[in-house]
Amino acid sequence: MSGVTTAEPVVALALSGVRRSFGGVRAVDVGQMHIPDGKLTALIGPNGAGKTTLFNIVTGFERADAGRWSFYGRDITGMDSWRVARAGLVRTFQLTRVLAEMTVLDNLRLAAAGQRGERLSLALWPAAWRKQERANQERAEALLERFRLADKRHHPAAQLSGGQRRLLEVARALMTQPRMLLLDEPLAGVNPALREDVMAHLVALRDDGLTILFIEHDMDAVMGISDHVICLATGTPIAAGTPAQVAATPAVIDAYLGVSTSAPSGARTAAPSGAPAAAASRASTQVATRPQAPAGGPDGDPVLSADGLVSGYNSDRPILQGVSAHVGPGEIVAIIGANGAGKSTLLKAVAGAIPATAGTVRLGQRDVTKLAMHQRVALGLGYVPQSRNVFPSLTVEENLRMGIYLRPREWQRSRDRVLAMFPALRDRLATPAGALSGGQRQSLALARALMPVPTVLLLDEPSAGLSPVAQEEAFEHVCAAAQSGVSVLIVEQNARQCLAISHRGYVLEQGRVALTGTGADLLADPRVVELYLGSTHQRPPENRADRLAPPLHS
Amino acid sequence: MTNATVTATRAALPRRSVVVLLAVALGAAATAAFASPVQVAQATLDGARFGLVIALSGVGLSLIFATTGLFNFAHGEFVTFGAILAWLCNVMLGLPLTLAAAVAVIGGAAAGASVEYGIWRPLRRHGVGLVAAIVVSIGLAMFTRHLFLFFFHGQSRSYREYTVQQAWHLLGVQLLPKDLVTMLVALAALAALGIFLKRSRTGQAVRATADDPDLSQASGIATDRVVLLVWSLGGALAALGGVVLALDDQVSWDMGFRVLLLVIAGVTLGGLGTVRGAIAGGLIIGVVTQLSTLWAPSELKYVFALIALVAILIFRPQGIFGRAQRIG
Amino acid sequence: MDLAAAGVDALRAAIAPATAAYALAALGLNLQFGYAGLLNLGHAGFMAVGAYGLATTVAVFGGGFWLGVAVGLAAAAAFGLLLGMPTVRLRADYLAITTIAASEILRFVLRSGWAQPWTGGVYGLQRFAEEFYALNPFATSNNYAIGPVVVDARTLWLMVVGWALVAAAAVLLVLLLRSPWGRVLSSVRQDEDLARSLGKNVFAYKLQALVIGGVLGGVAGILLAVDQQNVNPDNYGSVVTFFVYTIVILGGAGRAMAPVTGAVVFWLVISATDSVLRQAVDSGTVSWSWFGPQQVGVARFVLVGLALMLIVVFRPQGLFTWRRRVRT
Amino acid sequence: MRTRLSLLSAAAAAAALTLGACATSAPADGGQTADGTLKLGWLLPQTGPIASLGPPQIAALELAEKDINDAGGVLGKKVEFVGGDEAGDPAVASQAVDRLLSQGVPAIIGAGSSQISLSVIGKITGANVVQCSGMNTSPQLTDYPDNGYYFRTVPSDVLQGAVMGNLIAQDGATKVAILARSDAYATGLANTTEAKLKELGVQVVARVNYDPSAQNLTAEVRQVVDASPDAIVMFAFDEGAKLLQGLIQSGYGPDKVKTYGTDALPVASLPELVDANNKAVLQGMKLTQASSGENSPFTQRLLEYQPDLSTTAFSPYFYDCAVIIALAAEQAGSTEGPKIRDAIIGVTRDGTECGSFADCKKLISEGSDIAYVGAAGPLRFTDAGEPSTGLYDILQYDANGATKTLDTVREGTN
Repeated sequence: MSGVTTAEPVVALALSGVRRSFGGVRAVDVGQMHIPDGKLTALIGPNGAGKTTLFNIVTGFERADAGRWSFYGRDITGMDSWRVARAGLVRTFQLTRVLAEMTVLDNLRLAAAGQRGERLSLALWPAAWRKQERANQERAEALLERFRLADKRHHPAAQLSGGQRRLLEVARALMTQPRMLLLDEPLAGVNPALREDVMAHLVALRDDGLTILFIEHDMDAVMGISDHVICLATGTPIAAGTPAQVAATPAVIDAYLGVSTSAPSGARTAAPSGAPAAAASRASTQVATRPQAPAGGPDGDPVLSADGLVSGYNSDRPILQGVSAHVGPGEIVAIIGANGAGKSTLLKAVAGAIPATAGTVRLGQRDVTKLAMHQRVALGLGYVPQSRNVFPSLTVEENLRMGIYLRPREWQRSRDRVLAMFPALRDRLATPAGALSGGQRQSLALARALMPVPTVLLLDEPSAGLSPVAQEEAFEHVCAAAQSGVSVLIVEQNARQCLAISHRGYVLEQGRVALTGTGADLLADPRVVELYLGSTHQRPPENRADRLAPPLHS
Repeated sequence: MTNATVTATRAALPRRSVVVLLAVALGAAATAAFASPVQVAQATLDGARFGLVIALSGVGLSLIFATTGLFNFAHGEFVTFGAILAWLCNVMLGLPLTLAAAVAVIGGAAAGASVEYGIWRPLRRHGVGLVAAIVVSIGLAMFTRHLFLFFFHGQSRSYREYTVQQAWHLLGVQLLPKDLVTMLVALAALAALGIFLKRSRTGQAVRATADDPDLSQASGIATDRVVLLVWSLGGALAALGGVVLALDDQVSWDMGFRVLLLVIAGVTLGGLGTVRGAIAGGLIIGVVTQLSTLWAPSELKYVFALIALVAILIFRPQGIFGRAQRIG
Repeated sequence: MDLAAAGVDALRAAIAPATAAYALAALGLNLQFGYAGLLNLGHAGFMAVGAYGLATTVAVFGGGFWLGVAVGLAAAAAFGLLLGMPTVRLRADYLAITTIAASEILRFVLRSGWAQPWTGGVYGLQRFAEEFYALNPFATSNNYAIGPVVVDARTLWLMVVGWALVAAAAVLLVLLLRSPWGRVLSSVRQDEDLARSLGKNVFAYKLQALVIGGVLGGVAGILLAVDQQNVNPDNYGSVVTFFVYTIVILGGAGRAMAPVTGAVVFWLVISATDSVLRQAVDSGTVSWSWFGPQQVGVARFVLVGLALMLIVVFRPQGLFTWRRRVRT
Repeated sequence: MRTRLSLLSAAAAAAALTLGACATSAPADGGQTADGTLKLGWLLPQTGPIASLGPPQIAALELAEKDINDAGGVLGKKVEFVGGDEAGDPAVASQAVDRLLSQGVPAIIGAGSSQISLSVIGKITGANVVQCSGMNTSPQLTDYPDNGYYFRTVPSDVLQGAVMGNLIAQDGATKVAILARSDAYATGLANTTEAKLKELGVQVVARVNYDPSAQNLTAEVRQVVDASPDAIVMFAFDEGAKLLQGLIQSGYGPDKVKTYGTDALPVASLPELVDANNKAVLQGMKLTQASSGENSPFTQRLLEYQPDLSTTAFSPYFYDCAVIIALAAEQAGSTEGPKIRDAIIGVTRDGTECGSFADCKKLISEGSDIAYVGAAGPLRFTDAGEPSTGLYDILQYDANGATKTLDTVREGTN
């Protein structure tokens, strides 16, 4: 990919030849990239384009296979993350990280740079640091005011809402008085009201002379506030320039808006303003056949239904607040909504990966709310989680074998059937799944779930992190599955494509069903267009404790 | 990280086994400077036997860790339990040792299953963290060990059979029939386990659970049952390990506690969660221990095994055959 | 049977110098494990290093007591650095294994024949604290009553010093943990990457915590050594570490003063179980053929192990902690 | 703030100790029981690494209690014993000692291991209480400043080492291998034996110290075998069976080379431990065992008293501890620690020899000076409070796995 240079005289961050790949997957491959000083630069691109990996590499949280990068002319290649931060290049994380056990105020006070009291030698001499501490406290208070967190200052950070956590994170980053901020999806999970705030803050900070690079999927935000946009696809910058320029670049539209897919025949696609318009128009030109609704059709007795489902990761802050939805036989039903609306959580609750604190889940007529996930699977439910959806150390064949675990006798037949659907897997049968490329992984994940021919299949973002081609493939597989009589409940960040192939859809907002309708209607609904622009994929918050602790199989 | 390391590991596997063998051979060669080849060969043989016993006793610990993340400091008590049970059957009830061993293995399986069912499953439901769980296992070890002392008393005892045997000699190296049997049994059991994990559907389910419990559930695997199976397997193998360990080294109330550190060292060094690792680690520990006595005071023989452990962990935290995967 | 006497025994145990020493050790471990999240299973090693620093300096090289103490503390700090440099980066359970191995290596070396000139080998070293007891302000001709507990002047003197040290250490730790330094440390435990992203040198903080905790362990070792006027390698086996962990967990890991309460309770329980059982046997309250005076010692540890398990199961956040903590 | 609270309480505790600790009327007197009955404490290994040695020692004390009380007790009152577990852990042990002291015992018998004794001797003797061990052989204890309160009935290594050395030399061994458990008991014994052998011009071809906590001892056996000795002496506890099995299987069994051991081995059950199917397995192996002199062999009596004992190691020495303390109390007409201390040495030397508590008590009542010759033969305490002489039976295993006494030798000053 040819270097993308900017006209800016001063370069804040310069990368050259930075490469990093995971097993079969090339995550980052940046020839040349320059982030201009004092500007608000947006880094966009589909999921898995390597945006976050790039952040990790630059800030020293991940090693690069090759390449060098410098910060205001100072070579910081391979520098320890904490040194990078001290050099003034401070990042935030995609999954908000707050120190739950600390108060909001302490979260900020911690962040202040160059604290003498943090030196062991001085820690026991309050006299040596009390003044500085007081100064920091004032700055912290000011920031809290600015980010409307002042009233929460003495609450443990654990009590903050998702949006407030975002704010806290930005505030905390500012507390370090950085020269440049790297914000990883600062708007993800922030409700519309706060969104405006955050964006305003970013602009204000830029005006104060701070350099900001932020990853964002919310095109409105990107278009609205950024001075400079860089688009990444499969780890490589494919466009850079003003928002308008980038939005108009066909490559970007293809890669990011992922239009090149089968759209429903005669789907009336609205034409939103700006880049999506281009996307939309291109989309509508493409004509493909929507999966035939099989006998019984969407109006038959639901094969899967959830009523007033309340669930989440900790009971005091449920993410789903009473969601009701159902899937008819042979239906493809889409769940769309903004980041943090609870899409993946809904699937998890339905699958039984997380317990429901209230409401019921039914498979057919059977109430399965109390059953463990493997029991629901035995009753014909199939579930493909979003990330970590294959067994990395098992071979492809073994992965498939696990798919039909409950009915070993059907192994041969299902194997042949599925391999017919996914011929690409046939010659990788002996490879450990961990070595597959992203696309192959997704196919394998789908294949594994289709081994037993489930009555209903729950798909969590089958196209996440896939190249346009692979995305297309994924969606074709989903349609194929549906044609083979499997009902599908699908969560997608790529709402357009998703709705295009769905019979019906639900739009989630703040853990509730905001609106519902047929795929076509929703696709036409301006509110959906708004949402779909804002949609990104999100992962459940996982903390180190969980990963250390023995897995809970209950 | 995952994919990267996994593939790296895969690619390197054959090479790695070679490296291990080379290292062992090298150690032996180096020692030859201090001792006659016969001594070295003899020490290596003895070390191999002890190492295989360690591997046999430890592989369960390693699998339990891989599937549940728990480091079971009470694993040594399974070893003691097996030996004592066999002793009771052999000496008190007068069963032939082979039969007694069988009983011990069944008993070990039962013991393993019951601690999982009675203690660890409830604790997991409870959401008890790794460290708290380790402390529980320490408590369990103290409890069981002293129960043994209470009923079995402090003296060490021998079985009724195979206590003293005529050794075979070949080129000055001597080998006892029972030691040969021990090695064969250990190898057979470990190989069987390896094949079970690789080939059988249930075995694959075990590996799947170790890989990703949630996804396993999503595939219809009752992970609770898998973990139960792993515990009973671990208990059974450890019990068998105890039986063969006592063949040469007598039955005593704290025999498991005494070998625990070496067992942990072995499986960790080899890489937790892999049979291959347990064997390699056990062999290294066993052989290093024995070889060191040829040129260092034997009261220090374990020091060298432990140094090997520390060294390897520092340079390769996930062990020789381990995957970096679980690191988090 | 005389429960009052048992109560007095328990009380005496609760305030004994040894208890103070264990409280100190636990304070150190709590800093490492409760606050920095370092699963150090080699704490006995730190205690040994401290004790031998003193003993060797005085008994072998004829240095003064206070010089010995200084050497002991320095040695503990050095051991911490040596151990921490390579291992602090390791994952919790690997760190645990490396540290336990290190402390066992230390023990083997201390008791080995060739270290005998400096460590006294298996005989250990004795009577290196005369200088300390010479400072005893209490009249040695008398016994002293603390409540119902009667102790001699020697013990009283050590008690005062011991508990004063505990109080001092506790105060320092609380101040330290409330300082910005402590804030960083707690952020490190909660989320290393976040701390890094804010420019905190995680490695340095972990190392500092390990060393400070280790030095406290050294102080504890010195106090024990002074109490016993004797050091012996086998007094620093892994069981000691397990005891200290029990104490930390009892009190509730990650709370500044927990170790103190934990230590008191632990030794109270150890002592109470013993005296009650013996009372029961002697007074014939319990008179089964299979349970006589000979079994009491064993039965006691069975109960202790059981208690340890039950506490973690039913009060995972510590005996006296009611606030729910997020523990890893 | 809870931390501050508990902080205060800690500080308070420390303060309370200093202030609150008021001098009691009772001066330190090595306490005694109200009614003048002799109440003896013991501190023995019930748990920990040498737990296997606890039972015979405790049994020996029970037997002593029986014998003493059958003879009418001490000063007309029955003797009582209270126990404590040394647990191989000084902290636990000293706790037990505190408990015993608080019950006003004038004497404590124990501890088993020198390591523990050295950890509690200050506490015990500091309280003017007599301490007597039948197993501590550590040289450190000889010159320990115990105000004469520490005694041991087991002769110093020098004596038994000499006996062992002579025995081996007399049997005409030329190349001796020594296997020694590396702990305070065996190391000293091995050293003195080695020295004696060298002195007698016998070559020591291998000296192997093994880690007592090691489960597997094949390497140690190999080292001995590699030295191809014509005599092997082992200073071991019950792991000796393990070593013997290894030696026999390597062709170095008692049938091939001269093999020696001490009564720290589980003498009676050793053949069965080594090979249950061959009683003759140890035929020819020689042991040095504490001799009961003219008395009926103590170990036999002990096994009659408690048949299920699998070893009798050190039991006679502990028995003697109990008896001499009782006699000293009888002699001194008091159950106070200091008085007992002053009397003990006297009852073991320069006087009419008597072989049992009953006899000695009679002699004392007749007002004659006595010299107790106990389960472990004459003690003849030196002023340091340890036997100046050791009387040893030389045992040898026969084809039936039984031992017969070949000879009885006395070592040390007469």
